[in-house]
Amino acid sequence: MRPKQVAFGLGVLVLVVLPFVLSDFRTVQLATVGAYFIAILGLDVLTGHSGQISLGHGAFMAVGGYTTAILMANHGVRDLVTIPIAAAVAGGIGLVAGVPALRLSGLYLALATFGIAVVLPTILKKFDHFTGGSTGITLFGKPTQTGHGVGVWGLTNNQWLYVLTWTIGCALFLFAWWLLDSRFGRSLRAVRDSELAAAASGVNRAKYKVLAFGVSAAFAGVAGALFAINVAYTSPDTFPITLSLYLLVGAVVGFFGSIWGAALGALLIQFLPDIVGLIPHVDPKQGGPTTFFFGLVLVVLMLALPLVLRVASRVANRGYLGAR
Amino acid sequence: MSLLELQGVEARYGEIRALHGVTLTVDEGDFVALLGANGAGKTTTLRAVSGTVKTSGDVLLDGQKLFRRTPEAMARRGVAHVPEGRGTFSTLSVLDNLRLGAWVHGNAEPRELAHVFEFFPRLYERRLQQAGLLSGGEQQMLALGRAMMARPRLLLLDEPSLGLAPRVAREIFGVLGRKNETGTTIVVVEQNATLALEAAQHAFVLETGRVVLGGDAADLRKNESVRRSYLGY
Amino acid sequence: MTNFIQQIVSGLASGGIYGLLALALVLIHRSTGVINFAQGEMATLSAFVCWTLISHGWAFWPAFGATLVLSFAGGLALETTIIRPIQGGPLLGIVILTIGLLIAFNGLDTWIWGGAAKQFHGPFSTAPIRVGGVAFSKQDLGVIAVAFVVLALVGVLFTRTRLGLGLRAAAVNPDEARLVGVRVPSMLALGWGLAAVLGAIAGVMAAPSLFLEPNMMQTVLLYAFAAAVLGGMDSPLGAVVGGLLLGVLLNLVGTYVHWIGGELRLATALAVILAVLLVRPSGLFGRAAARRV
Amino acid sequence: MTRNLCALALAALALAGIAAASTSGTPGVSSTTITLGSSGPLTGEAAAAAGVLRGAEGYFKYVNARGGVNGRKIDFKYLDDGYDPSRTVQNVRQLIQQDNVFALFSVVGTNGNLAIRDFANASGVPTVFSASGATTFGKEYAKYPWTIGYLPPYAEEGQLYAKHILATNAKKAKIAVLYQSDDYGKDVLAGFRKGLGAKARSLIVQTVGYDPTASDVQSQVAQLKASGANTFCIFAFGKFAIQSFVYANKLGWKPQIYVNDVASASSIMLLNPQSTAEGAISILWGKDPATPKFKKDAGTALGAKIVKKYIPGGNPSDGFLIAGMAEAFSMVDALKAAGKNLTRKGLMNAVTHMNEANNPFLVPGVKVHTTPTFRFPIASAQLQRWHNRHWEPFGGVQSAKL
Repeated sequence: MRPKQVAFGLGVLVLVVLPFVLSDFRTVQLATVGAYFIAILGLDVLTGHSGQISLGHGAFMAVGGYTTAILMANHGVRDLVTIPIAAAVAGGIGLVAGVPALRLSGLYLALATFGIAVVLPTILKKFDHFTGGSTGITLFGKPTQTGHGVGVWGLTNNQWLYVLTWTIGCALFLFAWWLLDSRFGRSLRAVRDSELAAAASGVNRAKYKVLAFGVSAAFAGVAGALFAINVAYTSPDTFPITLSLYLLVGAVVGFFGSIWGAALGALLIQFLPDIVGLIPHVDPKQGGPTTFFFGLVLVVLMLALPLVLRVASRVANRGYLGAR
Repeated sequence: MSLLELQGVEARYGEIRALHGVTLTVDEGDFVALLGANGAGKTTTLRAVSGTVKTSGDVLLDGQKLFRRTPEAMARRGVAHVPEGRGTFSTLSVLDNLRLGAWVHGNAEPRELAHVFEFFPRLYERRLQQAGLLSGGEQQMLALGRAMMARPRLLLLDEPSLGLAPRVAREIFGVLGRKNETGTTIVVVEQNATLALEAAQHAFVLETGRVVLGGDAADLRKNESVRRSYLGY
Repeated sequence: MTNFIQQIVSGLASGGIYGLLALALVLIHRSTGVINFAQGEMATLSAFVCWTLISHGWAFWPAFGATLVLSFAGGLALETTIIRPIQGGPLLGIVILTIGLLIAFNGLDTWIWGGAAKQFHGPFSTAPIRVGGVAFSKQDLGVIAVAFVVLALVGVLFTRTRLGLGLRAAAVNPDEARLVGVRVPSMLALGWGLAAVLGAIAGVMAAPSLFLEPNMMQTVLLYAFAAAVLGGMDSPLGAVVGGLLLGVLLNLVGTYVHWIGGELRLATALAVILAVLLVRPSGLFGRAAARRV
Repeated sequence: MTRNLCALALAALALAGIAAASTSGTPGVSSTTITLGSSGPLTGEAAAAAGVLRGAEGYFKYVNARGGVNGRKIDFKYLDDGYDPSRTVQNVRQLIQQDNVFALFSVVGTNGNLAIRDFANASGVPTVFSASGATTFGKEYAKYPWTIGYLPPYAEEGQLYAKHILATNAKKAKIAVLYQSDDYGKDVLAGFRKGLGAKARSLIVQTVGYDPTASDVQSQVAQLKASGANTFCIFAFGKFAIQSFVYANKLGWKPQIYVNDVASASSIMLLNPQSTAEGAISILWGKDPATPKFKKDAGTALGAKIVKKYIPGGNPSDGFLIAGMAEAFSMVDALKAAGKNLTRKGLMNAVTHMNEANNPFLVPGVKVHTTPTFRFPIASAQLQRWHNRHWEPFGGVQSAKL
């Protein structure tokens, strides 16, 4: 067996063991981590491998989250069924968004996606007959909720959410792994590294860039759906610009472009507030410090990253960004 | 008195060694051509002098050894480097490009500008246009004009005739010759060896990062191997 | 009719602030080639510094002057310590870094000064002046005047001074700029310092009418992006005119298109950004990047 | 491989954070402590409202220093949700499942409370004296028996302003309304319309909403002025309310202004320059420390003492702190009434049988009164008028039909 397969096996083993040793509440926190994990995987595909930046991935999560919430609350669709629909809706929107994105260079794409993430909550609030406005949509106790918020198959509700999220998370991880190792992944990186060279070798750059947008958005859609199911609630403020930015932090923490680091980034998003609380003389209740440290982590990592990547690529003896 | 001296200069790009100990001397007022095949190290030799590549070995200017060469510092010492590909500031106007040439002297002097426009009347006509909109030949003229604005003691040129119509290339070399007559030392890297050897007084031939041959341009023109390899007859 | 004119006048007043921040964005983009997402938060931080000096008994103008000096130093320090190490790497790295600064500065403001809104006494009176049925204040006129004065100064700096020439050269082609003797790292640092100063002016001008709190410039940043893009990302004149146009546009659309109302102002600004980027990326005043291959 | 190990290490770190197991019996109650939990916007645009939590915390500390409640000390744990309801849900999940709180107390915000009530009720955790005045928290007790609000219902607040307009200017009033376009704003506006009754249609000349993420409301105020109104209702939060005063003044518009309770604390009103807010009317139920009438009051003095001793960095004239203390006072009363053998059912029984007339932080005449079928702890309020940079209460304590 190759080291990566061993690592994946170990990872799955840890995931299986965790619920037995963790409290019920930590289990559900890790379920939320799973949702972030999936969103970061998507961001890795898009930004890490096709070189298109998105500062607005929270917006695709919102699309997924609202697809699930509206279907569950208003159309009697079972929560599990809404997940692939959320992926399809978000993925479809991603494909559509990917076309104009082709026309935008890196900086302007960053600007546009940032703008979309800032604006989306106000649009969700405006169309309140559809989205429930700022009140949001409560899913807890809805008949379409698997386990009705109590639990299922002898699992507590939290354990159920954990199993659901991480089963999908592992499946999508394997999918991303396979995808990026396939011809598709190679073509993506070829386009990223040199559009000219890729075009010369017959790769249709537009097709691959748009597809990457679609795949990435579908991942985020699943993440949003799972997030909504996890929290059993969704509202416009669930998907603020800070969520998008934190996802970016998560992707950077996970050594941008490496799906293996996604878990690390996801854990950071969830637990950084707790870690900040451990610093002496810092009152986490003030809120400011946590935000500050999120920014600081990003800044420090961006400064350290070139160094880390150089070392990593020496160790792994691989090319760009050291890993895939 | 030698203006420029390279002693055993080595340079590398990452893992690839481009210069394996280049040694050559350029006298004050000289016009030197560097010849060689692709990848022989001509361009890197120029870059070694202007400090745009990291090197080991010694580079001497006026007999003084130079430590910590940076492009800015070399510009201040009177070395003007016109890299290959007519590097101009594409979104700046022709006039601004020329003004930048005189950066090391503070503000550009009108006299100097007039001088450049005398050499290149086309540039005067197009002085308010964006540099990026000029034709290839005009851009090369601009690059050269900009270098002249620096009133350099040593002018380094990389492939000034590349991609230009023969008539324009000759025009450029004509200007170089006139500049050289007024005392500017010139080192030119040129694919068109015929043209280069006509204009230059001395020449060096580089192969795989070393100087393999050097001497009077006129002598080299008669050299059998040079003729076969670079002059094509 | 009075309301129509009033909305235009108010729009110009808000637009002046958008334009000022847009000017800072344009300056940094022009001199370093980067879009600085932290610009709004840097402006807020400067405004807090100024507020702190004033609340310690300083008069406005000395406090303002000191804030500009501190902001300039801060911008320089930021470039030399944080931006420079990854300068020359991929541009997106620097963009992500500015996002980190955005988050960090916002947290820092909240940490130090708390989240509650603070009153900020500006240099201009907010007492109303009425002409016909239309009202405005010295504050509004002051902001617009400051925007144009700053614009003129930036214009002179860029087109009439040696420093401006160096700044532009360093941005367009850093390698080439070094060859002619321009100290490129110093130019980039100066660019950041100057942008921080412009941001500080925007922040201090905005604070009296928006009320000072850590998120003060967050929405303004998006408006400033829209203004800068509308004017053409590289044109200082475009930034200010774009800001004023946007301010008026948002007010008129918000007032007369009931479907949009006050709730979709941000969305309107985003629509402007997307439309300009996709249809005419050079904006109203920007020159198409000339490039011949 | 190293990276994967890193990930494992971090997971292990997360493991290390497992909290201690809960005590037996009623969750959150031990022989020496009662654990209460809450969530509120400690950061973000609504951060000022978190003063409620800090005020309550201060009062609990004060009570603890005097022996606590029935021999137990109150441990009050509150988390930041940045006014994002889904974070409120996650916080509440943590408080109930991880921190084993006995009850949720004074969760801040209408949307946050709406988001958590299904979960909290399904978990059987009392969610008491929520810092929201949404009418639904008092009305839907059949569906949500474990939930009860505290603040005067927003709909009632709207009605009181309507009543005042009808009483003073029914003939000539032309009303313009600026409201925050969310549940809060719409709730107040609905109450206001209901209070005007049949006259609502003719008296209200224009209503305009704003989004709370906006930077300013200048355009909206100009629009309202253009409607020709002579009465201006501001149903808006903090800085938007102040901006409304400032912009109206700038436009030379001098209507009779009504400003909602959430933005009428003196500490906020004083941000208005000079005379821009002169004559504005609001409601009052807790004692505003800056109001001259209450300056020498015993309750105000107690509040100031608590701020000084237990709330570092707190501003003694911050009305949110006092509101929090008022809630905490009622909570302590309820806990006392629930008895030595504290259960969650017992607490709900106590909070639905409140009859508290001695809350020192409330305006004289405002009582905390509830029954199992009337769950509006504070159902009455007094009007007050801004004059010479302070509030002056006028008229008696009144209430409205809900």
